[in-house]
Amino acid sequence: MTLNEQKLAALDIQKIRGDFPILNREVRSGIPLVYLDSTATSQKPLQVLSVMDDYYRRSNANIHRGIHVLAEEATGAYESARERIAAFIGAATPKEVIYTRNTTESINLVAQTWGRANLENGDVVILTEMEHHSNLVPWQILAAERNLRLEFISVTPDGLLDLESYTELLKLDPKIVAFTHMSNVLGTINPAREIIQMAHTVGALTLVDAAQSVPHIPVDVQALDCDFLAFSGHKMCGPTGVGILYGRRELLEAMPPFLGGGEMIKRVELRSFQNNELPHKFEAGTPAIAEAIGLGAAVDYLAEIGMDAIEQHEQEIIAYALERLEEIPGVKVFGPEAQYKGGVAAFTLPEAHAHDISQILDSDGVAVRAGHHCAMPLHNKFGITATARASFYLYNTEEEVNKLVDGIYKVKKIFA
Amino acid sequence: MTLNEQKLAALDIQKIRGDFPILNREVRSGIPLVYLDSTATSQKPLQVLSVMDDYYRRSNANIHRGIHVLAEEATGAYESARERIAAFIGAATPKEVIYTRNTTESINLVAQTWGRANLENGDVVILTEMEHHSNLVPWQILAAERNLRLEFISVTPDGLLDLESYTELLKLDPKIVAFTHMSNVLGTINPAREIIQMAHTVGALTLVDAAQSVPHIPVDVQALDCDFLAFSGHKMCGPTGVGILYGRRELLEAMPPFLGGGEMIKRVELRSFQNNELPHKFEAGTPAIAEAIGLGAAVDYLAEIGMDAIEQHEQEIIAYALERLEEIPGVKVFGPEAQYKGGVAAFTLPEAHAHDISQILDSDGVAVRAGHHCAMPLHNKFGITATARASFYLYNTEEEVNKLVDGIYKVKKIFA
Amino acid sequence: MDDLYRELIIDRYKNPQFRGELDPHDITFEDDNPYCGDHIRVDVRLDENNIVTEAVYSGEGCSISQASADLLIESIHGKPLDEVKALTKEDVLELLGIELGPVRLKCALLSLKVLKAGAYGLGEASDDLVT
Amino acid sequence: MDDLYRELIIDRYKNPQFRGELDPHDITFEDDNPYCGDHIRVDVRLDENNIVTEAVYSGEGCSISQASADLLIESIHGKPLDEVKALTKEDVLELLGIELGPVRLKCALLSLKVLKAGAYGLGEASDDLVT
Ligand SMILES: Cc1ncc(COP(=O)(O)O)c(C=O)c1O
Ligand SMILES: Cc1ncc(COP(=O)(O)O)c(C=O)c1O
Repeated sequence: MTLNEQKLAALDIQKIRGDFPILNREVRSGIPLVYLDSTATSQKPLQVLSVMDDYYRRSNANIHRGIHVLAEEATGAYESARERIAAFIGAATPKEVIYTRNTTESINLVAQTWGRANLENGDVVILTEMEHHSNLVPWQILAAERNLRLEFISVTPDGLLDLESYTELLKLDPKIVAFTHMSNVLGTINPAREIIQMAHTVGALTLVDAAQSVPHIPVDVQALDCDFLAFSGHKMCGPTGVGILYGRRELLEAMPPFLGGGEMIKRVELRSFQNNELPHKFEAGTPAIAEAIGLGAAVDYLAEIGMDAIEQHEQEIIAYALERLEEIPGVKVFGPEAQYKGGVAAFTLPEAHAHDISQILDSDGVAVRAGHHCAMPLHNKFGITATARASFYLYNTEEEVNKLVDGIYKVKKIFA
Repeated sequence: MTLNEQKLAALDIQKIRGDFPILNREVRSGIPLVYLDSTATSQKPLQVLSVMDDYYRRSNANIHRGIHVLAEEATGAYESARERIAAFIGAATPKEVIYTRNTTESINLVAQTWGRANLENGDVVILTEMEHHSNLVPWQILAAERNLRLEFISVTPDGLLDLESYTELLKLDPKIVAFTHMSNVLGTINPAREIIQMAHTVGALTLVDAAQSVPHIPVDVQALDCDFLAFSGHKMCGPTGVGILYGRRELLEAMPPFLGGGEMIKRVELRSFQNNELPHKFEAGTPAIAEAIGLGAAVDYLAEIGMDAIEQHEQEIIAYALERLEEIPGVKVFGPEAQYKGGVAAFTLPEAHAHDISQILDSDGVAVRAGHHCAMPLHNKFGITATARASFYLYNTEEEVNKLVDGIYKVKKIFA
Repeated sequence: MDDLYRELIIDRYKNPQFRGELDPHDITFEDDNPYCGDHIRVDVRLDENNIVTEAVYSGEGCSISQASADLLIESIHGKPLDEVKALTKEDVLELLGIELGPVRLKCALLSLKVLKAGAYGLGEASDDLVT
Repeated sequence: MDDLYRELIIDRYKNPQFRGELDPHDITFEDDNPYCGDHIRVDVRLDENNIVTEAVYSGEGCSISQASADLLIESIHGKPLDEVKALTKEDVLELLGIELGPVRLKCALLSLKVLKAGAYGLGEASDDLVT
């Protein structure tokens, strides 16, 4: 153990890294992968891959309607995953946990069902300037259809939400406040509990975009007291193709259905239908069965390691990364100090574009993302079009941060 | 080779069965699985499972925006799968192939985008009495919202579409005719080409629910000349969590977007956005990447064996199954003669309910489905609430049909 | 399997004891199992102390759903309404005397769900009544 | 990598030869790469025979997008408009002299897409122009 590794005592990193087969990959001969792009999507441990593979090799069947052994096993595994996911986020009942494709679909579901049923001409929806496109465009579509007024909590120069601007906006009698729990660019962890309480004071509902928080920090929907919360499986060690919408039961019960088809009905005649009960009411057609089961395994994996320990590990690694990045002449990291943020460092260099940084880092196996990270308005706000973004997860080490830093020096040399 | 096996010369069944690990499973000690439920969902060959597993172990990354090796590989694999799927169904360009979750979402996408943009008060939509709920409820939802008139091509007592009733309905100046290519209960393969031509004659568009046809018979969208076509990956040797909407390019280009978020945009400001190009315009958020790649592998697998050979095999096995089932006193099989149908046999027994049939068959490892198979109106039409359904795919054998028949005799004995 | 098709179940399915409808009734409720189309209606008469004096069921479905309805309805005769409201999934499984997977469980519990929704005077039945 | 960062590309990125805007112009068009926010605008002047007499580009982006724009614009001077319309992906890759993965390819081809959309007088640019 080096000194740096000792500091990261929260997790047994070498053991964890052993769970992720991709981390042994050489991206080119002799050049191992240094994966610093978990904010885009996380890697998957064997514990998740083998559950899915095993499902397909042993139990694969369509669910809920079959009486044979496979269908009973598949139904049991699918619903048991829902129960464990509900427990992971502290939902009062698994009925409040709806399987979707991803965070984006979860948010669209709310906008298109709750939104269409409850918002009309002139109603105010509060968002923030640091939202991912997935928590902007669904509301823009609805706003155009219903003539809604979208207002935005502003972002301070250090990348925090300006709660004074929020206090002002609350005077507009908003119907819903939809905000990101953790920014995928700035890394900022927003004071969700406080934002929600303030919204509830004026009678507004709240939707939390938890795409970046549920994977990285402990989240309890009852403690937050949020009304809706959305996240994606693929960012939290789970497979692609599955996400979650949490919603308070009374709200979900009152909402019209989203998509129509099999599973979501109780009774169908040629010209009419009756909804099924929660959660099935919102799950039309054959769902992502293997993926839901995989997400159940991901939640087991994360819970076993402990979200507190994961948070602490990322806290340590981002503090180290910021320290090292700030040593490099010209590097500008966006977002607040380490104590207000999770494991995300988006940065620019004066001499090279983010794409070029990413490309040159890639030549040393260091995978970072470059671009607007689906947050164009936030980039506009900071007067830039693109940043390079290194992001960290439970499997990253300080050694990898060092490789990132070495790579940035190489970029500087090439573009000198 | 027994005599019966020789007749099934279209496919090398033993070799094919070796590709499907689940077919070696014993559902209980000493009792091998006889999987006759492929209409609900098909089993998956190793060729598909290993492509997905490999993706997660080697190349997993978010797509389209990353410059690092993994992201380039993931993007390449995802888009290459789209190209092969487009080729498999004869689409003019991969841009006409939209990844969705399943058939159900594909149909909802059309109803909610094309439908909302083009249908209004009093407009007529033609469906059929043999539709799956997934091709009923999306139109019912739209009909309630827009005050549309839904009309239904009737089903004859032998389970064929009554084209005379269709001719009458076409006089109502319908805007769209949405129908199933192959019934998941009756097995009927409808004359899609003719139905589409007739619709086009009166200027109506067409949507083909190909959930059961694309997996089982050769389908060419340009030969059919359909406007939209929907199917699911999980019914055609692919994974859960991915489906396809095919649409004619001009139509897709004119349609408003479906869900809003990342990927589907070209440019976003706080209060407005510009759509991305096809096909991304309809793919909001991180898609089912591994699943799309898996579906690409499934299409390769099916194409390699040959859809003609698969069709012929199912033709032979359904003919044999009908012959054997009709020997059993009291068994009533729904749907037309073998020559008009694919590998689906839904039946009833006077003495036992479909659930009980299925349960007793299951005790011998024979997996069939029991219920209304998401086609309640069709069951109502035939005056029943439930059928037991055996369905066949490329891996099924006449031996398995024999086990089904033996099991039905056992049911008769228990309920005698 | 043998277990699942105990003589009792087949017997009650073929020779139900409590099939029928009551008119007038103090309680009536009906509902479907959305996954298979099984349907059960329950009619109950109470005396002035809210004790069940007569109860029957009707509808259609598999042997498990019908036999469990028959056994359940039998068991509530002479019971106070409060006890009916307090019936659980375990009570029905005990009457049936078999183990069931998640799908078949829905068949077995449909009658209890309908009975309890009626007993509580609910507008809609919910799975919560039987979990 | 060394390959990707050929001296030519770094050089054109740092010292572009054809940056600017033209007003008046005969052709102008601009578009974004939706995946990264790169932006390119192209302005072209033609003579009476539809030969390119002057052309420049502006916008921002990475070394690949800017260098390829610079090289592309250089290459069209003196060319008839019809030849500009006929330019392909391969032409640009030849100018750059490197191989690119699918994501980086979009950077390299943005200027061609913009140029061709302008040359054809289209309302919107499409990837079809560069495939
Ligand atoms: C004819 C038909 N249409 C639609 C569907 C719905 O497919 P999915 O559940 O995959 O959306 C099915 C499958 O159950 C089907 O058989
Ligand atoms: C904050 C935030 N919201 C929403 C999303 C969208 O997630 P998905 O693409 O899985 O729908 C992301 C991920 O890119 C994100 O970081």
